[in-house]
Order: sequence, then structure tokens, then C-alpha cells
Amino acid sequence: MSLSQVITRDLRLALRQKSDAATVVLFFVLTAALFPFAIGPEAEILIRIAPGVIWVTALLSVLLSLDRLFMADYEDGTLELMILKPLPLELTVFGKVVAHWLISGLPLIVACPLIGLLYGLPLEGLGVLLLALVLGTASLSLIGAIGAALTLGARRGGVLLPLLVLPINIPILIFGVAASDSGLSGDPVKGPLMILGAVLLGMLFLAPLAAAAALRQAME
Amino acid sequence: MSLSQVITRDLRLALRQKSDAATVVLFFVLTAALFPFAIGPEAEILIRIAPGVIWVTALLSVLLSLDRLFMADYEDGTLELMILKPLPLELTVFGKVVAHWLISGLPLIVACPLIGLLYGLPLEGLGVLLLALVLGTASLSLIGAIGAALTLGARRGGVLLPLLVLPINIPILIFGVAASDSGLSGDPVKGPLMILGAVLLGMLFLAPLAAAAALRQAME
Amino acid sequence: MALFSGRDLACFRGGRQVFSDLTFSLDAGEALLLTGPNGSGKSTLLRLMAGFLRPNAGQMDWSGSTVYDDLASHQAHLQYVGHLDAIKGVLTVGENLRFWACRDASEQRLGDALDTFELAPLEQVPGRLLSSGQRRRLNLARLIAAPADLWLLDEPGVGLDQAALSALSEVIRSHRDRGGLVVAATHTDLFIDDARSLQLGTFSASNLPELVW
Amino acid sequence: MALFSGRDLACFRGGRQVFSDLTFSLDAGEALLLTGPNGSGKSTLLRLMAGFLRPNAGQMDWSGSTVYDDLASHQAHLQYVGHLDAIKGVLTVGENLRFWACRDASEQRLGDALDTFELAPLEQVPGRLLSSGQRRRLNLARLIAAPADLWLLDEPGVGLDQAALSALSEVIRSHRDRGGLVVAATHTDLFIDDARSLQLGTFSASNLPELVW
Amino acid sequence: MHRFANPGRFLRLADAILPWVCGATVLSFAVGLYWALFASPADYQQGETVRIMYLHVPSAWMSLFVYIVIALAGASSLIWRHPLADVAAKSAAPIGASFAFLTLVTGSLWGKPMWGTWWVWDARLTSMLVLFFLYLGHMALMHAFEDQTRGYRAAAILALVGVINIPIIKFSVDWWSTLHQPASVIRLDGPTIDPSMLWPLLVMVLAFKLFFVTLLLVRMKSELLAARIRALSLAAVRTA
Ligand code: HEM
Ligand SMILES: Nc1ncnc2c1ncn2[C@@H]1O[C@H](COP(=O)(O)OP(=O)(O)OP(=O)(O)O)[C@@H](O)[C@H]1O
Ligand SMILES: Nc1ncnc2c1ncn2[C@@H]1O[C@H](COP(=O)(O)OP(=O)(O)OP(=O)(O)O)[C@@H](O)[C@H]1O
Ligand SMILES: [Mg+2]
Ligand SMILES: [Mg+2]
Repeated sequence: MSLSQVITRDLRLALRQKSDAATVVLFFVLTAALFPFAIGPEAEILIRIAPGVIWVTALLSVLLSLDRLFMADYEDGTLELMILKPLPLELTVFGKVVAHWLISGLPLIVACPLIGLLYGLPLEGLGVLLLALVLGTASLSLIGAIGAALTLGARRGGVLLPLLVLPINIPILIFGVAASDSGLSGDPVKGPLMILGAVLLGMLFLAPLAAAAALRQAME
Repeated sequence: MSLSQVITRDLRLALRQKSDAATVVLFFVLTAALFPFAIGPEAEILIRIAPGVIWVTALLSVLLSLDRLFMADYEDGTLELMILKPLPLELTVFGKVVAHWLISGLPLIVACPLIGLLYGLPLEGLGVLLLALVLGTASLSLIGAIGAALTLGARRGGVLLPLLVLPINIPILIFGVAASDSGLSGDPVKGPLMILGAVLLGMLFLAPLAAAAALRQAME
Repeated sequence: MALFSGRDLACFRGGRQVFSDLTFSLDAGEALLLTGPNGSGKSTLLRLMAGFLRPNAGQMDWSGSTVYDDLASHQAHLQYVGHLDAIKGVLTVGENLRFWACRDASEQRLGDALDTFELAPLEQVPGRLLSSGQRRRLNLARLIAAPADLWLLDEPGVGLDQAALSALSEVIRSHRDRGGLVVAATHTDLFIDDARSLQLGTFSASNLPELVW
Repeated sequence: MALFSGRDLACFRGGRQVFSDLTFSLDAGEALLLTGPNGSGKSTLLRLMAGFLRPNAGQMDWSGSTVYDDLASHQAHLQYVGHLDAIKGVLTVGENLRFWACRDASEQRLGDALDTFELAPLEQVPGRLLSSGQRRRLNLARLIAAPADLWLLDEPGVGLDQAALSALSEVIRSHRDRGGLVVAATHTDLFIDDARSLQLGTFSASNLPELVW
Repeated sequence: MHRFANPGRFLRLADAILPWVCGATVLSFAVGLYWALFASPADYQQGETVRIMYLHVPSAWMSLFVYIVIALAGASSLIWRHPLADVAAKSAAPIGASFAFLTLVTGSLWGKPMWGTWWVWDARLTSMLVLFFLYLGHMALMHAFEDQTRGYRAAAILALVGVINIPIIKFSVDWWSTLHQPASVIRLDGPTIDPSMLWPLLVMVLAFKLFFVTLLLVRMKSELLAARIRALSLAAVRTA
């Protein structure tokens, strides 16, 4: 069992059951398309709230899909066997997050221009929005993985995930929206993008460690 | 096994694991609280979008919790045994939906004034909002139950539920927001509330039938 | 005429024929043991008898009338114990059992069910703490808590210790004495006297399921 | 000095003591059979040996050094077959097995693993179509696909037909001939020659687990 | 094999009428397209872009029509367990979804020059978007199970629930958009459509109907043949 095996296996599982990839994107698109029904079709308001809606829905989509990141493997005993394997659990976790992001984060970003179209966003600023989403969703996936691992063992798992993860994600949300807003209005975007990048770097290091520790705990 | 037994059992399960009830409310509150971070703190905008945000988040919360309405019972074989029992499956389904609404819909409505506070909604109109939410979330639970039953055992369960159920929920969203808006601004609310009530009545009849039919064929 | 019988049954699963032209008949008090190698269709046949699956061909009768005319009433007089155990981890053993007991089950009967499979000391223990054999015993206790004419047992002996195994064979014996029917799939000896037996065929290599993703 | 040994082990689960003062020792080529009534702690002891659980007291050694000094390397030389089967329904039997095979496992070895448990004809079949015995056989095939010194088997005979059962005892025999160790919990005869045996105690009624929701 | 006896007759029937329907489709498209694109006048307001209408409006109508066909097929599948109804529903759904998609695409191509944006949250547009989602849901559910018959049954139940809801959705979306836009600048409906444009439109509508029938027959045929191949290979395995 090697890192690449972990990744390809998760990708293959997702492609075979197709659920993961499609869930996240569809959930994202449908939820984003739902807001106009609730808020009203006036173009000015929709443009005003579009980046916020896109970021919140992206955050929710990633979180919800993460919730079951380790669950299937935990329930059918795969996780036990993975722990027995020589590959460090940290790497296994990292592989699973990478696969998860490829399956759910990436399609979400690809679908984003569609939402832009529905909300009448100008095409020019979309590039920054997408870049910010790449950095943001990657961090969100990593943080979510910690939450998903922590909730495995805890009997009150379901509660914990949003409780743990949503507050940590608020900075990402704020800087993500800031970058997107600036991008759409043509203002400088370097600042918030740099911060998003820094958060991602930190999480790349921290999240596998924390998640692996939580998983070991959950096996007891 | 009687209807009341089905309800009390699901209530007891939920209270014992505590996760279900708490998850839904927490998800609702946290998500609604996320929007001000994403959209900015201007009071007029927040007040303007508050009913819409409350309804969309309520809809999502109900939907996400419903996703597993029958799943646990399906996976551990409880559903098989329930089918063997003399109680008509329609009633069993109805009982499970009632329990689910008591566990997740009701606390959500109780938590709603908190969100109102957060968004600076006037207290006077809140009554209508809550009444509309009672009617609306009950219909949402019933419709969601159809979706949950249809997707049981499906390869892409996760994707399907929102895809199937969100479009059908749009009328409830529209009339719910309309009633809440009118209530908050002091306009007459009878029209949309009546429609919400009518939808609920229709669903009380239709949903158990459709869901039970779907469950029977899921056992094959 | 037999109380419970099936004629020329055929069943496809996953696009592959599991068995065909299968015929059985059982009278009050009789037991039928299903044997055969892994994958030969024992579990499938039991699910068919329980009405979870419909046969692709053939016919099944209960006391002279075909079961598909009124599936619900057929299902009302059978008990099924399969691989899934329907045990909720947060409910105690007692609560788990009580839910499946029939409505008018006396405390006496419930106590009986617990005692038979030595679950009485575990009555207050939550389901998630049970060992594999204890879970299976809790499932078997359903047979006593909610009596039924026809028992469909899928590998009931799995995971049981000696004491539980002989309790099971004792329970089956007295069920049959009262005129009950038993169909059980098994690989091990269940110590059931003069049971009929039905040997299911071998899985043939060329009979691969159609691959559908 | 024994290759694998435990001294004065005690274990609590769900707030209850499952066993205490448990001592065992095994040398290369030896087999240890865990027996005892349901709930006596066989599965718990196996999970302890695999390092999933830590004992509340006592000590466990592998070739002289305690296993908790370097748990990962202890885990690298064992294989565990428990009640959960880790089979993914959408992957074929071959793909499922390949994932667990060791990195440098030759096709030859994989073919061997499949052949031993008569899974070769099922190689292309997706996991979700397997019967209960076929699932268990696929799990046992891991033992051959990824060789390890210590085999921890929790009721390996469950659900197996005669052919698979004798394949299992044959596989265990040749593993021991190569100096491998086997610890198996079982209620039925696994046909293992001159195995040591460890009888676990009875579940005592007064020893109820504390109720924790 | 009795299950396929009926489809066998259907296959023969389909083979007999397919050439005719196919020919009629080609013919009506030729007439309709020529009339619509060259022979009919340009609109005095919208100019040449009005010609998009000849694709847009028929496909809008067809997408609703096809959903009703699917719901009827679903009902007959649930009530009479008619195998052909399942096959019809499965074959029709992607066609209907394509019509809905075509409506959305032609509409937004039309909307860009007319309103200056690709998308407007107008009632009709929005209802069409929802209908498109309903189609997607139906198709996804149809293919979500290993066992095709489960997909058939689930999708049939969904189609019935959906068709009951379509009027409610339509009503609510209309209400929603009038609530927010009492005096809409966007008025699609021209009841005073000129006969010089009405006739080519009607021909195009006929062409779309025929096109649907042709596609449906072809898709049902291939679906049935695939099922038969599966059944035959199973039978072969059985005798082997
Ligand atoms: C994405 C954009 C659009 C969508 C989804 C859409 C959808 C529809 C639908 C569903 C219908 C059929 C309504 C009915 O039968 O009552 C329709 C008809 C029509 N649409 Fe559109 N539309 C779009 C854009 C446009 C634009 C930009 C125009 C021109 C300004 C336009 C002009 C018409 C006309 C003239 C009809 C026929 C009206 C009638 O039947 O009375 N549409 N459209
Ligand atoms: N859910 C399913 N869908 C499709 N095919 C299945 C399903 N379950 C089992 N099968 C197939 O049906 C055949 C019979 O399976 P079944 O579970 O009835 O065997 P069994 O006799 O109970 O075997 P075992 O002794 O291993 O329990 C197997 O070959 C299997 O591939
Ligand atoms: N996850 C758990 N948490 C807490 N207690 C547990 C857990 N699993 C088992 N137990 C308790 O530990 C005791 C021993 O269980 P174990 O599963 O080891 O028994 P076993 O000997 O394997 O029995 P069986 O023959 O039924 O498989 C049981 O009494 C059970 O109540
Ligand atoms: Mg079986
Ligand atoms: Mg055990």
C-alpha cells in the first residue's frame, strides 16, 4: 500500500460509485440556484450577495462531503487494516484528502462560472474568484479531515463536525470573499490571496498530523 | 409494533445518541450565522436577506438530516423486520417522519428567534415566520422522506437526494419566504399561509404512500 | 397437501441465475435444512421465502393459497433471522427485544426469551457493547418474544457457544412440537432431529454475474 | 524465550473488566486457540494483540522487546482477520485483494491467494455480489496475498463450506511449517494440529458494564 | 421469456413505422427550417434574432410534453407492470432533458442581444430551469441501481410525484416573479404573433414532435435489443 495506491483507490471508488463527485457539484449548483427564489430576482441584490453565497455554499458542500471521508472505511474495517500497514497513517490521511479534493473540490470550482452566469457576475473578475476558491477549498478539505477524524470515535459525532470546523473556517471565508470581491471590482487582490495561501501551507502540515492522531484514537 | 411504538423508539434513539437533534439545530444556526461574515455587516442588506437565508438554511438542514432517515434501519436490517410486521408500512413511514420532525424540525424553529436577533429582525413579525416554518418544515420532512426512500440502496445516494428533492421544494420556499416577508412588514399573510397549509395536507396524504412504495421495492 | 411449498422456483441475482426448478414442501412440525457450498443460494432462497425477493419463475404456496396474493399476511406469520442483526447500539438489550416482541407479549414471555439465550444478565446492557455471539443470541431471542409459525434462519449457529447452540436446538425442537415450521441454512451441525434437507447446487465458474457498474 | 508473549494482561471495555491476569506465550510455528463462551473476551484479546486496544495492565513482548515501544513495526508483521471485512462493493474481488497485497506481491502470489480459496472464478465479480461465505474467503485470501509472521484470526471458520474450511486448515498448517504464528478465536473445530489452547473465563452477571450512553 | 413476447411485437411494429416517421421528420424539418430561416420576415423590433424562436419555442413545448409522457409511462409501469412502459420512460428522459437544455441555451443566446445578459430570473426561464433539474433527477435515479428493475420502479414513482408538482412549481414561480416584478420589462408572450411567423412556427412544432417519436422509437429499440442480448447470453451460460 503506497500513497499513490491510496489516492488511486479512492478515486476509483468515487468514479465507480460516481456519487461523491457528482454530489458535491450538484449540491453546490442547486443550493446556489436556490437563493434567488428566497431572496428575489432583483439583479442588484443578487450581484451584491453572489460572492458571499458562492463561498458559503462552497464551504458547506466541502464540509458535508467530508463528513463521510473516513466513515465508510471505518465501518467496514478498512481503517483497521490500513493502520496495520507500514505506510504512515499521516500519509494515508493526506492521500485520502487529496483524492477527496480532486473528486469534490475541483468539480465545484469548474462549476463555479455557471453560478456566476446565473447571478450575472462579470466574466473578467472570475479568475480571481476561482483562484481564491482553489486555495480556500483545499484548506477547507484539510481542516474538514481533522473534524471528520475526530467525529469518528466520538459518539456525538454528527454534532461535532460543524461545531469544530465551521468557526475555524471563518477566516478562510472572510479572506476568500474579500479576494473575490476585490477581484470582481478590479481592486488589488494580493493581500487576501497571500493569506489564503499561508493558511493552506499551514494546514498541509498540521492537518494530516492531527487527523492521524484522531484516527488512532478512534480505533480503540 | 404500533405507530406510537415506532415514534417513541425513534425519539428514544435520537435522545440517546443526541447527535441527530443537536446536529440539525447547530447546522442551522451556524450556517445562518455564517452569512454576515460572507456578505458584510450592513444592516439593511442583512434585514433584506434574512427571511430568505433563514428559509434556505432551514430547507438545507431538514434535507441533510433526512438523508439518513431510513439508512440506519436499512443497513442494520431493521427495515426488513419492519416489513414483516403487520403494521402497514405507510404508517411506519409516517411515524418515522413525525419523530424526525419532532427531533429536528421543532428545535430548529425554536432556535429561529436567535437568528432573527442576529439579523436584527423586528420581533413583531416573528410569529408569522415561525408559523410558516412549522407548516413548511413539516412538508419538507414529508417530501424528503420520499426522496430518502427512493434513494435507499442507490449507488449515488448522496447526490440524488438533493437533486430529487430540491426542485420539488421550491414552492414551499417561495411561499414560506413570502409569508415571512409579509409578516415582517405587516402585510396580509393569509394567502401564502393557506397555500403552505394546503401543500402540507397534500403531502400528509401523498408522502407516506410514495415513500412506502419506494421502500418495498428497495428490499428486493 | 403441504402447509408451505414452492414449485419450480427460479431466481436471478445480479443478472445471474442462482437456482432454477427448485421445489420444496413442508408440513406442520417439519424442518428443512438448506446446505450447499458458499454462493449456492441458501440465503437467497430464505429471502425468497420471506417475501423480500420475488422469484423470476415458479410459485410459492402457504396452506393452499399462493403467498403473493396477500404477501403481508404471509409475512405476518413468519420470523426471519438473517445476517443483519437490527440491533441498535444505544438501546439496551431489553429495549431492543421489546420493540420486536408482539404487541401483547407478556413480561413473562420476554423474560423467557431472555432466559433461554442467557441474556437476562445483559438486559440493561446497551447493544453496542455486545460481543458477536451475544448479538446473535439477542436475534434468536426474537423467535420466542414474537412467536410465528414459520422460522427462517440464516446460519443461526454462527458465533454461538456450546450452551447457546444447545439452547437453540432445544428451542427449535419445542417449536416443531407445537407444529411450527423451520427452514435453516447452515454449514455446521444444528442438532435438529429428522429434518428434511435440501442440497443446493454448486456455483459454476461460467455462471458469472453480469458486470454492471 | 517465546517469540510472542503477554504477561498479566488486563482489559476493561465499556467500563467492565473483560479479563485480567491473562498470560500467554507463543513460539515460532505455534498456534494458540482462544475458546470460551460468548462475551468472554476472545475478540478483545485479539484486538489487543493487534495493537488496536491497549491493555489496562500487563505487558506484551515480541521477540524480547515490548511491542508498545514500536507499535507500528509490530503491526507491520501481523495480519488480522476480524468480523468486519473491509470489502468495497464497487471494486471487484481482484481489485479488493490487490489493494491489500503487499507492494511487491507477484501476480503469481495473488493468483495463489485466489486459487487457494476458490476465488479465481470470482475475480471479476464486484464485492457487493458476494455471499457471506465468499466474503469471508476473500478476507482469508489476504493472509496469502500479504504474508505476515503473526496471524490473528477472529472466528475464521464462520460461514465457510467444507472445502473452504479444509483449505483454511491447510493454509494454517503450511504457515506454521514456515515458522509462522497463529492465534485464532473459534467456537467450532478448525482442524489445527497440536495447538495450545487458552480458555477464557465466563461472563459473570455481577460484572455488568457501567451504562454509558 | 414471456416477458419479451410483447416487446417482440413492439419491435416488429417499430421497424415497420420507423422509416415513415423518419421520412416525415426530415421533410417537416426541411420545410420548417427553410420557412423559418429564409422565407419568414425578420421582426421589426428584434431583427434577425427572432429566428431563434423557431427552435426555442418548440423545444420549450416539447420538454413539458415529454415529461408528461414519462409520467404516464411511469403510471402504467406501476399499475400494469408493463415492461414497455419502463423502457419508454428510460428512453424518453434524455430526449426531454435535451429539449429543456436546448430551450435554456437558445433562450440565453436570445437573451444576450435582447436583454444584455445571458440569464434573467424571469418566471418562465426559471420554471424551465427547474424542469431541467427534474429531468436530471429522473435520469440519475433511473441509473442509480445495480438492478435495472429497481431503477425503473423508483424513477416511475419519482415521475408521478414530479408531475403532480409541476403545476405547483409553475404557479409558485409565476407568483414569485410577479411578486417581485409587477411591471416586467420582459414580455415574452406575444399573443399577437403575425401569421407569417405563426405558420413556420407550427411546422417546426410538428417537426419537433416527429423528431421526438423517431428518437424514442430508435432508443427503445436499442434498449430492448440490449436487454435481449443480456438475456440470451444468460441463457447460453445456463445451457453451457
Ligand atoms: C434562458 C432563457 C430562456 C428560457 C429558459 C426561456 C423559456 C421559454 C419557455 C419555457 C417558453 C414556453 C412558454 C409557454 O409555452 O408558455 C418560452 C417561449 C417563448 N420565449 Fe423564451 N426563454 C428564454 C429566453 C427568451 C428570450 C431572450 C426571448 C426573446 C426576447 C424569448 C422569447 C420567447 C417567445 C416569443 C416565446 C413564445 C411565447 C408564447 O408561446 O406565447 N425567450 N420560452
Ligand atoms: N445482493 C445481491 N445481488 C446480486 N447477487 C447476489 C446478491 N447477494 C448474493 N448474490 C449472488 O447470489 C449467489 C447466491 O448467494 P447467497 O448469498 O444466496 O449464497 P449462500 O448459499 O447463502 O452462500 P453462503 O454459504 O456463502 O452464505 C452468489 O453467487 C452471489 O454472487
Ligand atoms: N466495543 C466495545 N466496547 C465496550 N465493551 C465491549 C465492546 N465490545 C465488546 N465489549 C464487551 O467485552 C466483552 C467481551 O467481548 P468480546 O467481543 O471480546 O467477546 P468474545 O469472546 O469475542 O465473544 P463471542 O464469542 O460472542 O465473539 C463482552 O462482554 C462485551 O460486553
Ligand atoms: Mg448465506
Ligand atoms: Mg468475538
